[in-house]
Amino acid sequence: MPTPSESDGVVVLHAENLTKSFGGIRAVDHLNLTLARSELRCLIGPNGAGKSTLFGLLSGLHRPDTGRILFKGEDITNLQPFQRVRKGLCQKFQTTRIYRSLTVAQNLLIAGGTHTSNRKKNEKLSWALSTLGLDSEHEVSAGKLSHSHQQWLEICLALATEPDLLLLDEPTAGMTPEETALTAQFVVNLNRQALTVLVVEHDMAFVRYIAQSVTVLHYGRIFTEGSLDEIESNQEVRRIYLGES
Amino acid sequence: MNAKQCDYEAGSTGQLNSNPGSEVEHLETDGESRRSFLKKMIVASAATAVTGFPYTRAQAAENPSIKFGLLEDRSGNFAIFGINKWHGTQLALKEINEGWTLEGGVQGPGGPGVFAKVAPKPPTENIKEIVNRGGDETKDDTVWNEEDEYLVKSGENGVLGRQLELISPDPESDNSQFQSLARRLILEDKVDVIMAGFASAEREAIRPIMDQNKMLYFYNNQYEGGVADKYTFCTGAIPEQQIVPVMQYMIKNFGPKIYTLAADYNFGQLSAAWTRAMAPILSAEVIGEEFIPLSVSQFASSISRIQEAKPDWLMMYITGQNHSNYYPQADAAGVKIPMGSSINIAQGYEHRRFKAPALARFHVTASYMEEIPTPRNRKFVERWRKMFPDEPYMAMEGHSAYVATHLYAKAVRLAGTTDKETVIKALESGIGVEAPSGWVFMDPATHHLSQYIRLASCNEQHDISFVTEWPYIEPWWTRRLGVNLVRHPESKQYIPDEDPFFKMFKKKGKG
Amino acid sequence: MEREDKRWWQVLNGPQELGRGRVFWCLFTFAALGLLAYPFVGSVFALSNFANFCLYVPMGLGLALLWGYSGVLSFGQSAFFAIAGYVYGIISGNLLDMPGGTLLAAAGAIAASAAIAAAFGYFVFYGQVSGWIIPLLLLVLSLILETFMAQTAGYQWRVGSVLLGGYNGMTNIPSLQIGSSIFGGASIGFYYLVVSAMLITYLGLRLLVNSHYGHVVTGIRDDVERTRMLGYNVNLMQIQVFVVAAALAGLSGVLYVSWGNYINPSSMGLLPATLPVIWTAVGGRSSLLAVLLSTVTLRWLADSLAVKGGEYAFLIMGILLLVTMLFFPAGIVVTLARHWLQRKPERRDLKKNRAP
Amino acid sequence: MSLGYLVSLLYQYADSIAFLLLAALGLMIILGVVNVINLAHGELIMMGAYITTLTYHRAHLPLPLCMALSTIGVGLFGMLLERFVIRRFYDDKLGALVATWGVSLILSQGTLLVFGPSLESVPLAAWTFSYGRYSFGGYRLLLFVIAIAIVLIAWWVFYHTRLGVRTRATMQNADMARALGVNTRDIYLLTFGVGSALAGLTGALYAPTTTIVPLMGNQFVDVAFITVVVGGGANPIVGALTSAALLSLIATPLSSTLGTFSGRIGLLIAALVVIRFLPRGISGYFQDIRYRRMARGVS
Repeated sequence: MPTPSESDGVVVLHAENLTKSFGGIRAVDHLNLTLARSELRCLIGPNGAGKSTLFGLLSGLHRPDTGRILFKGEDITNLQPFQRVRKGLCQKFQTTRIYRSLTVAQNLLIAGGTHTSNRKKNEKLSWALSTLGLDSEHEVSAGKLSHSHQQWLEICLALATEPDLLLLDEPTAGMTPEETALTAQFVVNLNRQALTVLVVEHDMAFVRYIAQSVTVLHYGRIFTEGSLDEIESNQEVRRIYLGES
Repeated sequence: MNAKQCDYEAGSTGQLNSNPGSEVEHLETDGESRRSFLKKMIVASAATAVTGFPYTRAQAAENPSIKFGLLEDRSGNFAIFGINKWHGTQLALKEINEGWTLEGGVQGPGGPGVFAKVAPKPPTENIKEIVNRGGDETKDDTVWNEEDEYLVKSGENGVLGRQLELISPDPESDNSQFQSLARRLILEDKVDVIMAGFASAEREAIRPIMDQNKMLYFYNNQYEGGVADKYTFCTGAIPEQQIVPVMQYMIKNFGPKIYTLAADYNFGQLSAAWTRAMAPILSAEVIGEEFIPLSVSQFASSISRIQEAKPDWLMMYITGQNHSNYYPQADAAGVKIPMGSSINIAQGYEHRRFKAPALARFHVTASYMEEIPTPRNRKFVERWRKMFPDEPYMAMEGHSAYVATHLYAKAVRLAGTTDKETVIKALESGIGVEAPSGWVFMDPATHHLSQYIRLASCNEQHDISFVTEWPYIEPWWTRRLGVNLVRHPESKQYIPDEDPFFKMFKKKGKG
Repeated sequence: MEREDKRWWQVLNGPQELGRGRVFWCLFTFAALGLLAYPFVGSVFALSNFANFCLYVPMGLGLALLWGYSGVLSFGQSAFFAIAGYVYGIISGNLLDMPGGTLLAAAGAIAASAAIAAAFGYFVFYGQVSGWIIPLLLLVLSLILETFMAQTAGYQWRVGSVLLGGYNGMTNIPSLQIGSSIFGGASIGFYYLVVSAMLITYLGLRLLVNSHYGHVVTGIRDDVERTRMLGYNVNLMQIQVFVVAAALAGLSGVLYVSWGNYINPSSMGLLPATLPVIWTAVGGRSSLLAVLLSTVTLRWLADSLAVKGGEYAFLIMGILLLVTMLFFPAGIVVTLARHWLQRKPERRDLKKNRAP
Repeated sequence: MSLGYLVSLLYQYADSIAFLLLAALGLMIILGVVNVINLAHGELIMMGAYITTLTYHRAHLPLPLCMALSTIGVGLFGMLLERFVIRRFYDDKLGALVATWGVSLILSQGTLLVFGPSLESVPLAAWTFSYGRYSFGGYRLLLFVIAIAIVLIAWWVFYHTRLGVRTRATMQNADMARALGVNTRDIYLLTFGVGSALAGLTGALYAPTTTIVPLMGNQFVDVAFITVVVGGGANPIVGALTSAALLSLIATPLSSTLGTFSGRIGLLIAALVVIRFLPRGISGYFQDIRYRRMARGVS
């Protein structure tokens, strides 16, 4: 069991009073969220709790109806998604989004954008590629990779943008237990390299493996926050999330 | 064009204009060459009389054919007109190759008519005088004593013992296709003459290429007039032959208040300018005019504007398949105003395509229509239908193409060669033929035909009757501007804005 | 320095285009030399005609970049082609006596096409309209321009000393002139001009699509959101690509008026608007080389059909287009090339040149 | 401005709405449901006019029957087109655009080769009535009535039949509809058939008022495209009606006072302006408003 890395208490992300409605349904409802540097946070909640919408708001795919988002102390509420990425906030989508018709190398070439202008080596990325075994698949068309490798490739694409905060939306969906474990280990190790990570995940095994702190979302609001043990022992959470009465 | 390019282009031997500095010498050369044409013609006919057909036929087998380039649209927007013209040329070529020709020939300096002298001085008289002189209508058949037989034996199969070979790619109503095919005909097929184009845009696209390559070019189409080009001969009717006569008739019979409905492009705008300028001379007034973009096909608002203006008659310069929808729509809306025009019906046979009475009360001045009731035209129609039984209608432009082809053959026979400069001289020698429509004469100064014009009127049953006719209207307008291609070769298209008289009647604005 | 050269070569030989490796470049050089040597054997007409086919290649390649690589279909390339033709005619007609006037006119014409594309692109790409609207809107825009230009007959429509000419078109446009040599439609100089424009455009675009920028453009085609979420200003890049494609169409327009000395509004009509799309689709929009080949071949085919088949030309073009879209959705040249490459084992030198 | 002028303006307005509606409705329904732009739409209209004209002249059937035959014939042709061409392009919209362009070239040029450059048109009973100095065509008003009736029928089918519910479900989310047991393939096939049948009907209705030539479809498609772009595909029926009404409102006074050219340009500029501010067209804008109102209802 890895020990949680120390967060130094500096706030990386601070969202306050976020609200977003779609077609009459309030997906995110006056939500407040704060992430400290080097924190590894898990976001859980039943279907429709607003997890993906929250991610969309943070990455800039959606504009909030109310509220604001501060990233590294800067108000990014009105920034375009690409501007947020350049500031160091990158997302892996829920459904795998990679360039299927291009090779792995081309995928990485695109991701290693010009905005990360310093020519020095992206050590996190090369570490990630070798850890995940993608470096031997450079010339393979991304669409032909196995499912787990596609998921990993997308994480690597995000890493190629040299983020300070990584948003992972269900990184282990559809993986075998072995692959899930490998992914979990990878995420934890990534976090140890001083990268703030926010994960949405259903797989409780995965959550149990990595989580330092867990936030439970319900009907677009934060239901409760705490360590995994606290959450798991919380009867209310069991009721709404695990369906136990 | 650059000198380098000229090296590739078909050179010419008839350098008659090698010394443009001296006018006198120039004229002498002119006269000399014309005399030699006449002589050649006499010699040629004598030879035919003596030796008869076997000789020429044997010669035809050895001699290379005369290459006849034709670019008419057989697909695309203008196919409906182009196919008709294509057929007209084919018919004429078949006749020429089988030993027939249209009666006629050089009429001596001047030919019939007041201005039809070779190299005349441009008239400087008052335009009203010319208008009056240009358009004396007549129904007296005795003035022009027409023979029934106008297609006569030429004495040889083909021309100069050579068959005419048709080379006719399809330019598909596409201007750039016209350009590349024109170059192909000139540079690759090395044709001796090119006849090409329906729309004025098509003509303007290839005319510079014809000039660069000194290629003899026939444009066989009714159009807005004004082309003055040494290498171009126009055999279609032009505004002075159509607009002025139809206006005279309409004003006399229906009244002086005119409303013009014109297509919003060169032909429509220039024709409308003619109407505006001629109206005061003919004591009439244009009380409204509207220009319709070519893509418009719905006319509810135009119809209401016309009804509001209450004109005595309508001057129609609308063209193309979209615009012809006006007629059924106006008819359905109960518009019963008489109409005059220079193109509709004669060109696009709307009276056959639309059910009666959409085109009732329509009047058009035409150089030809299938319905012309003369015996000679019936024979022409018979020959055409025999060759092309499915032809929906024999329109004005098909006839122009037919006449132009015969005219060219006649000029080549006269010149004794297919050399372009010499054939141009022959065409400028005052040459005329008995066309199915009547006598036509190539005006040397302007390279346009003096035409036999009839005014066709369409009744409730869409039957055509010819209410009046002008047996000989000359192309006087560009001559009025000083155009004389025999003396001053040039290459441009004049527009009415360049005539000080027309400038007085400029369009005030749109709408 | 040597290292730089090698990388430049690597980019040119990159994976974003058919035809890589030593054999391909040998063939390519051979073909290019053949084109350069053609004037020594071809007739004047053959040269002029071939130049006429090739002058459309930049427009076709521009559309390949726009549609095949960045995923934006355009029915408006012919409008940019015609705009450049008109602007060239206006400027060169007014600068007849100025040395280098035609070059200035060419630059102005291409700039005008690019500027109009930039303005249009700003509206469309920042408005984030759906994909199918852009081609329709461009078609509508072409038709506006055609309607407008068709009614500009007469003296009141004139820029400086040049008449716009209405539906009959603008006539007597001077050919391009550099120093004392004039690049008229039937000259060897024009042939070389067109062939070099074609080859330079091809190689330039090949460099572009294999560069990092080109990869990102392809990324936009495959997944707009993903690319945006990798930190790229997708809208701006789409505009840039759109402008490049318009400028290339403009280049073709300038070459066209230099060849024919004439332009008229029907160049912006419905049919010319779709021709570049046909060339691009039939060859294979995902490969520049395929589009280059299909543009020249289809121009040649259209010409031969006009000469021989007459009225069947459009029918055959339509059938060709439909069959291609049904059975070779990636394009005929691309499908055949892939088929051929798959059967062949991958070459060693290809592996050496893979992207970093 | 007299009362007669106003009546005339109203008549022109109705006439223009009818033209835009009939030209665009089929195209728009196909766009809304099948999500494909059919560039051969104009040729389908041409086909309708040809079938009407040919059956009228060669089979000597009464005109309304000829028109019904065109509607059915073109509808069936549309279904064949869907089955053998369009179906392959459901995941490649731009491909469908290009493929249907090929179809349109084949249809128009094939017609030219088979039937020649033009056909004699169908006669039209001249019902006219007049008001003041103006006289009007009754057939044009009939066209307006038919256009509105078609919209009403389409609306009823869309909102009050099982088929309509399934179609709407397919429009909203095809995967979900499939999961709920809707045969979306059949829905697409049927929709394409209906859209084509409407094109055929348009051709049949306008056959007595236009020239019967192979390229006659072009006069319909450019205005149809504008109407579709302005209307948007979110709700084809609302989109077509509002778009036709709006565009006619702009074009009619312009052509009536300043001339047809201004009306034309006005139409085109209106399309550009609408697309800038309502990228999903009028119906897309309405959809957004409705969602927003629903959102307010929840809170």
